[in-house]
Amino acid sequence: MTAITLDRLGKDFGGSTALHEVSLEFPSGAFVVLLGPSGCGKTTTLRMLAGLEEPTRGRIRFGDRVVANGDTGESVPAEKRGLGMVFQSYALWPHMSVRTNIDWPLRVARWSAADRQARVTEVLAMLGITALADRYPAEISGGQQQRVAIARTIAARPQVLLFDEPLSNLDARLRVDTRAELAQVHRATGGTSVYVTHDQVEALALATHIAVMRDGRVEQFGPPAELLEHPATAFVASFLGTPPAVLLAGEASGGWLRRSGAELTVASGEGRPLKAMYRPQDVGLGPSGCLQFDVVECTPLAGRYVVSGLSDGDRVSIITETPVAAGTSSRLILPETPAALFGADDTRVTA
Amino acid sequence: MTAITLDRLGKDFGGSTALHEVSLEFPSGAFVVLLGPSGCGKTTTLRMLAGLEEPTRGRIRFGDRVVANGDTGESVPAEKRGLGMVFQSYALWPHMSVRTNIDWPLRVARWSAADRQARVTEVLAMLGITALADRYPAEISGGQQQRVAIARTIAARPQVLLFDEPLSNLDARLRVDTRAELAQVHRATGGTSVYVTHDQVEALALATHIAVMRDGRVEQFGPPAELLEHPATAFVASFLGTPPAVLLAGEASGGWLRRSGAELTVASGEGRPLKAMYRPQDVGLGPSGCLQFDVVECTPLAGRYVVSGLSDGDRVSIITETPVAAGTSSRLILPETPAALFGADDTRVTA
Amino acid sequence: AEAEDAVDYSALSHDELVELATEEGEVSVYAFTSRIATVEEAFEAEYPGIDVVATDISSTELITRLASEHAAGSATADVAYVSDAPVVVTELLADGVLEAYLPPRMEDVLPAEYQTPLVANRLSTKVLMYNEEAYPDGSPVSNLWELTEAEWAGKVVLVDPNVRGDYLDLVTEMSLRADDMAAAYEEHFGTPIELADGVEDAGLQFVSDLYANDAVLVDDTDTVNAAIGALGQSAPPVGFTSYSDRRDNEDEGWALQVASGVAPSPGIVFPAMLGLTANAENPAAARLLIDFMMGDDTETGGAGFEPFYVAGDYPTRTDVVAPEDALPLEELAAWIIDAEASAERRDAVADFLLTIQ
Amino acid sequence: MRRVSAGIRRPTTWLAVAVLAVLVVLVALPLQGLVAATLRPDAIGSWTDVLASPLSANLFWEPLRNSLVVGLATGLIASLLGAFLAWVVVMSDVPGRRVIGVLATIPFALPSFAIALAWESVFRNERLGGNPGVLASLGIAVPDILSWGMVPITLTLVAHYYSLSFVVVAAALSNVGGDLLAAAELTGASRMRIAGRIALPVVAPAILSGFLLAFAEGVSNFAVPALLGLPVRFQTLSTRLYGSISTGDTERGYVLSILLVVIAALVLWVGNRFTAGKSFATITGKSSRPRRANTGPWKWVLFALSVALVTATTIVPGIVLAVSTVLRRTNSFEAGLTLHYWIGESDPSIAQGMRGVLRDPIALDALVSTVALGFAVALGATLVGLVGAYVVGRLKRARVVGGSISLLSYVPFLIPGIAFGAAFIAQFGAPIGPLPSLYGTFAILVIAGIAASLPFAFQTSRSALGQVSGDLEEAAVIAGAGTARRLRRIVFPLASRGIVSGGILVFVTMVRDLSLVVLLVTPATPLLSVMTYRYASEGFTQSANAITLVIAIVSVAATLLARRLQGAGQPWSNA
Ligand SMILES: Nc1ncnc2c1ncn2[C@@H]1O[C@H](COP(=O)(O)OP(=O)(O)OP(=O)(O)O)[C@@H](O)[C@H]1O
Ligand SMILES: Nc1ncnc2c1ncn2[C@@H]1O[C@H](COP(=O)(O)OP(=O)(O)OP(=O)(O)O)[C@@H](O)[C@H]1O
Ligand SMILES: [Fe+3]
Ligand SMILES: [Mg+2]
Ligand SMILES: [Mg+2]
Repeated sequence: MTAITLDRLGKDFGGSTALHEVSLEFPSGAFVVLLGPSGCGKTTTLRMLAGLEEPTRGRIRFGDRVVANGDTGESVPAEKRGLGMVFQSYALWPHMSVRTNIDWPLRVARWSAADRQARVTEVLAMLGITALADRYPAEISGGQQQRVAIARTIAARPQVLLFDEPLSNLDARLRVDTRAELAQVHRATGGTSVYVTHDQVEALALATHIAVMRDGRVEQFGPPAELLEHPATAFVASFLGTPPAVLLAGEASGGWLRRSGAELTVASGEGRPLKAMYRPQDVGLGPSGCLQFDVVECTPLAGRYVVSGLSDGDRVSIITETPVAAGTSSRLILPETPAALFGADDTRVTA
Repeated sequence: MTAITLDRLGKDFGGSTALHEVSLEFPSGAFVVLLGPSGCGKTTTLRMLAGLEEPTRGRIRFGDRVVANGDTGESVPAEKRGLGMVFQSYALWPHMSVRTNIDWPLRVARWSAADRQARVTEVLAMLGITALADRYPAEISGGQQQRVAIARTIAARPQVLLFDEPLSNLDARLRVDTRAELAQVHRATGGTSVYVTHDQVEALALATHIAVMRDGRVEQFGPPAELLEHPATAFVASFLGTPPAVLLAGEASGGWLRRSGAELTVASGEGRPLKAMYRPQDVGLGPSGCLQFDVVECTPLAGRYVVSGLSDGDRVSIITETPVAAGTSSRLILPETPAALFGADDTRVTA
Repeated sequence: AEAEDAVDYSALSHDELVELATEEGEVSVYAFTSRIATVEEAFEAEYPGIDVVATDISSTELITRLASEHAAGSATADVAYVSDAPVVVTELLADGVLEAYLPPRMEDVLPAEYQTPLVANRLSTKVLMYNEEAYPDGSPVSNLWELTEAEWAGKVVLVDPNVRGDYLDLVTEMSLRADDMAAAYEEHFGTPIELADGVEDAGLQFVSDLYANDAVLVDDTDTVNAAIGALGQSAPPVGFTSYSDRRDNEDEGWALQVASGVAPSPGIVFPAMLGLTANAENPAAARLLIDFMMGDDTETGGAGFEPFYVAGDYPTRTDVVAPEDALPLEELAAWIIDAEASAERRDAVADFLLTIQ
Repeated sequence: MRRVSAGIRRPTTWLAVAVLAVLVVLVALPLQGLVAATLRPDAIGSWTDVLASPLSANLFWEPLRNSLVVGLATGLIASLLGAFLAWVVVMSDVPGRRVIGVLATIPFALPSFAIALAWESVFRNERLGGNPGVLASLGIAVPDILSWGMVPITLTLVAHYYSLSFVVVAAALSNVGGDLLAAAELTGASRMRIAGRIALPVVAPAILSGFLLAFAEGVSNFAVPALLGLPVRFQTLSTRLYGSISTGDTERGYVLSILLVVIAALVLWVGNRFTAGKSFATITGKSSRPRRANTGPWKWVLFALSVALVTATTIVPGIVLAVSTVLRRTNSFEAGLTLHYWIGESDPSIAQGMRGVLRDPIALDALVSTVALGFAVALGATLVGLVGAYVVGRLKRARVVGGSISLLSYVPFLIPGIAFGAAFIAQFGAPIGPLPSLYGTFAILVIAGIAASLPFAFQTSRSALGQVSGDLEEAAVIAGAGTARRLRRIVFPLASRGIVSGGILVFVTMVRDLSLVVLLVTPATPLLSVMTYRYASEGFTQSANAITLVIAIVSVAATLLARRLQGAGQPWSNA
């Protein structure tokens, strides 16, 4: 049982700061997904959890034990932390066959030959790479390599599992199957997992908790539903969801949000810039709409269509029941009141 | 203007065959997306197009010019084909800074210093990596590395662009922006692009043509809508779409598809195994359904919910308006007649 | 060029030779000793217009180099100063790489055996030596055959004759002097020698017995010198080395002394020879240099011979007085090798040595 | 293992032809000349003499066995120590590892006899008479087995050649991406285990290269077995070979040398089979940073071991060498110390009036031309070796071509310098067509030097190039860069640590070694190595050793300089 605590954790690389003061608590048994734009510090966080990178500030605790202390420089070495990690770069050992890549960590963990054999066979099958067992990493495709990296990590059933975009090179079908396996492994070990992904469906399917990161800071941390329903910041709102929420910026005054030629009802509002959030499925298209909308692309999703386009400089994606041709123009029909409002500092304005 | 023709193209690696006889025609200006499960031969195909791998059989033509002939062994060297490629492994030059990585190919192509400078600045900005220009690849994050790889490739505006999962490590937002840029680049050069991805939304957003591959063969090639509407094989049906079509297998006889305890109406049918295809949005859930369904996961998508589960061994994903708890059981309500039927050989059975 | 071809250099007077040589202005010499540098200085002082280009390399390499250059027809040295007489005979003279030149003034002062096959300007030695500090009463050995007895087991040091040509010459000479060796055997043991199976003569029998008596082989004469000569030893070994190395006694802290009077002979003396290369580019200067290196008419041979005027080496000229501090050649009683006879016997001896390791 | 792309393969064919042509001229023809010499009617008997005659047991089979044992033991132990030290220096956090790293390159710059002398000065027993070693003079009886023969020869050669392995493996290790090791750390494996199972195997090709170099050097070294083996009649092929040639039985020597080449070819083949032609790309298109192992309390144990090793092999021989130059009397303190051999004016009472080496008017000349030669050869050999290794790496399927290049680049060690020299005289001694004869010029020294030192350049480049993942070069192909440009701008910089290491090895052998150039030098290009030879052959040991020390210092300085320049040119790898 390993709860993980990040306590004002920070990391600098030379001059630049990759992680500011991040404080989080991952309860034991949690499946935490880190979401955030490229370069926001996800890998850095994982690597510090693993003990591969020393924090510059703050502490990491596994249960009660401080495993890294950036202020004193003390830290428990990676090999003593008893965790497994799937590297973003796979980091397969090029001189070992697929089988040996998976087997060796078990050998290190002093598994018996019979147990090892059984377990390797099992994870090979689980990830559909049995036929590749005797090839070397350089002889298999990208997605196959990624699966080997996963197999290698989960084989020993470590208590803490760290995944850095483990499914990014897999096809949709395999991704669904594999994430089910990962969820299964997570449940079976009863340990704590931290998972980085850019695939929101994956995040929502797996996570007990999601941390949305941005520029080395955590914007919001909580259960998926909470983040989806009550995004704490405009950034979270604009980042989460497939497609994410529609955000429209303007200046508020007297209950109206003024925006190039249109006025939207908003409950609160002094004379300051605001962003109004609407759910994509609540926004309609039609000549009666109040805002101009130029369609850029239209893709089918879940039996409907996601229509992306530009409305006065804001990139907006909405959902329609019928396809709309790219390149055409239309107008956005907004609901009476926005689902949420965000202030100039990006945080939520309570109505 | 470069139309690309693959003429019975094949590739063996030692004993195993990565690509069987593939024949395809990519019209000039096409944006072809290769879709298919991990290890099906997508990268191999791209590499042969690029001239990095010699075909074992068959020919590749760019326009009228045969650029590779696996039967005679003749081929036009890669550096003479005038194309650009984003590698699945990025293939960034670790000893060059981000800027130099992008600049060097232009220098090779004998661009003037001023043009190079302007173009590098432009693509850096286009991909949002201007701030990283002086770092080395080992000093930037995975997604940032991937963007450098893209920037490097598109900078010289090659006539033929090959992309191997170029956006796999980018977040959803960046992915949408970047694919718009790529589409833009493709249109601006007027050239032909071949693009490998596992992201169906990406595929549908970008593709003028999609080739669905499986085990080194092309299952179907055509415009996206055609593949979605009229999948030629059960595999294509089960692979395309988010979520993909529901496929139920059973034995047909006398207009019925028999399947563990249920009988489904099918138009055609002798006493042979068939697969019936239904669109996920057409399948309902409820006690009145004819087939058992155990819910495995439920994720929000496009304002609805994708519910995945098992129905008698078949993995099935359907769409519901309200969330369904994972772990519960229910029954599938199927439409009267399936949207399509596939025979034992996986190909479509015309009713 | 034709006019030059016509020149009969052997007939030229010294002055004419100098004149032609000065015209040539240069002479190149390959020598097996670095003392050639001193010769160079002296020669250039004597004949200011002629530049000596001296290259010193080992005899083996010198021979290979001359032969290769000759075969390739490339520019080569004009003069070779070389030891390893038997090899010179087989590898260079037989193939016409080197030619003899006997300065006319040497005809009378040089014994016939040193006029052919090439002129020799001095003799070096490989003789039995001992440590005179440890054995102040003179040589502890009076007959070579004593070295095959238990008393000297593991205490005879020599360079492996299979590694170095001059030591092979020493053993070859013992074989050629088998009768002397046999006589010495009988003198020492009182019975006639009986040859073991496969041993052809008494000389080889001696070496065979010496090896069997755990003779210590090394790779270099300096190792021999240090082993037998180093001061402060109580029971140092004896060994075969160069008599002239005794001159380093003080420098190196040795007490080397030659085991003179050893029966039948303490070892060999062998010539250092001067030859002219075929088609030498500077025929006159080449001859002049050889002439110079044969020494002048003073008692010590003058500047041209000075570097070689060393106790333990012997001038070949009858009119040059051997340096003091060394036994006269006659008293040393070492065998003077016969290059041709040696050349003929040498390979068989080398093979024999290989079988008795 | 890595896929080699078609795009790279094609232009490579041309390079292959070019490299083969160079190798044919530099190596194959001399080798062929060697063979031809033994096949002449009057020489053909040498074959039976060596292989099947009453002599063969002592002439060939016994020395062969000794050579193989010494060579293999040298190769194996040297690889082990070299790899260990490389790991300590590159991958561990052992204190002082930089200094250890510098010291570990020195043994190779010292002449092997200096190390043998160091051994003797400790372990020499009474067998030879003369001055006993330290142990014997303390009254400790040293058995022959420690003083002479197999054991001291092997250990001395190891002490000399482990630095080959060190240099090659260290270069390779510094290119191993950190994630590979990080992934191993997370399994909970100990540092040693990671070193043994991940770090070193990933650089197996480099270890093999180091082994091959140490093996070839071990079997071809003459000085050490002659010094330490002969007193107990321990003969190796190299002593037999040298002996045959120097006693005038040249053809027999050539036969031995050809057999040595054959044996080396077998070892090369087996070695390559062992790693099955594998190379493991550790420099990949997805960058990760290098990683250092935290060795905790083991740090001091490793420190002690490493320091002991470099002390025994560098500092002790270095001191022995340095002290030997200031001893008034060779190898003896009794007559006191003097700087005469360095700076003394001519004094007839010392060393026959020899001046100190620093007053030798040609010393400075020799220094300059030695450095120039070393530099030119290092450059040339590196180029040929690099291109050869590149071609072999990219032409995996052209086994015959690749095999020929590998073999021809490997055997020059085993061709006796004298035979090499003779062959070069034969080839370049006369004008070739309109070209003037190169003979007697600086150029022929350079060419010969290149030929002789190819093994270093080739083996080091081969292992370094294997680490560069193919896609990096492919990306350059796609960018339209031609072969030369790719080599210059992508492949070379990425493999530069290994390549530069090879260049340093070449430089060091070139300034130190004599055997090849001695047949080709002219007084116009005096060389330090020729000077040592001259002094040594006249018995001026101190002066010879003084020059040797100068050579060692030049070598070390060159090593340090190269490292520094390289470090400055590689901002991307300064972790
Ligand atoms: N060097 C090789 N030796 C043997 N088989 C290979 C080699 N390279 C690739 N293959 C095999 O060829 C097949 C096709 O590989 P390819 O890289 O084209 O797959 P892909 O479609 O790009 O897959 P992914 O989506 O996982 O990247 C795979 O099954 C792979 O294992
Ligand atoms: N060695 C380094 N030196 C300087 N900056 C670095 C270094 N390594 C990482 N960074 C920076 O730190 C930030 C965080 O990097 P990190 O790898 O954690 O990002 P990430 O969230 O994993 O991104 P991605 O989704 O692209 O993988 C990035 O902006 C990156 O450029
Ligand atoms: Fe001497
Ligand atoms: Mg990352
Ligand atoms: Mg691929």
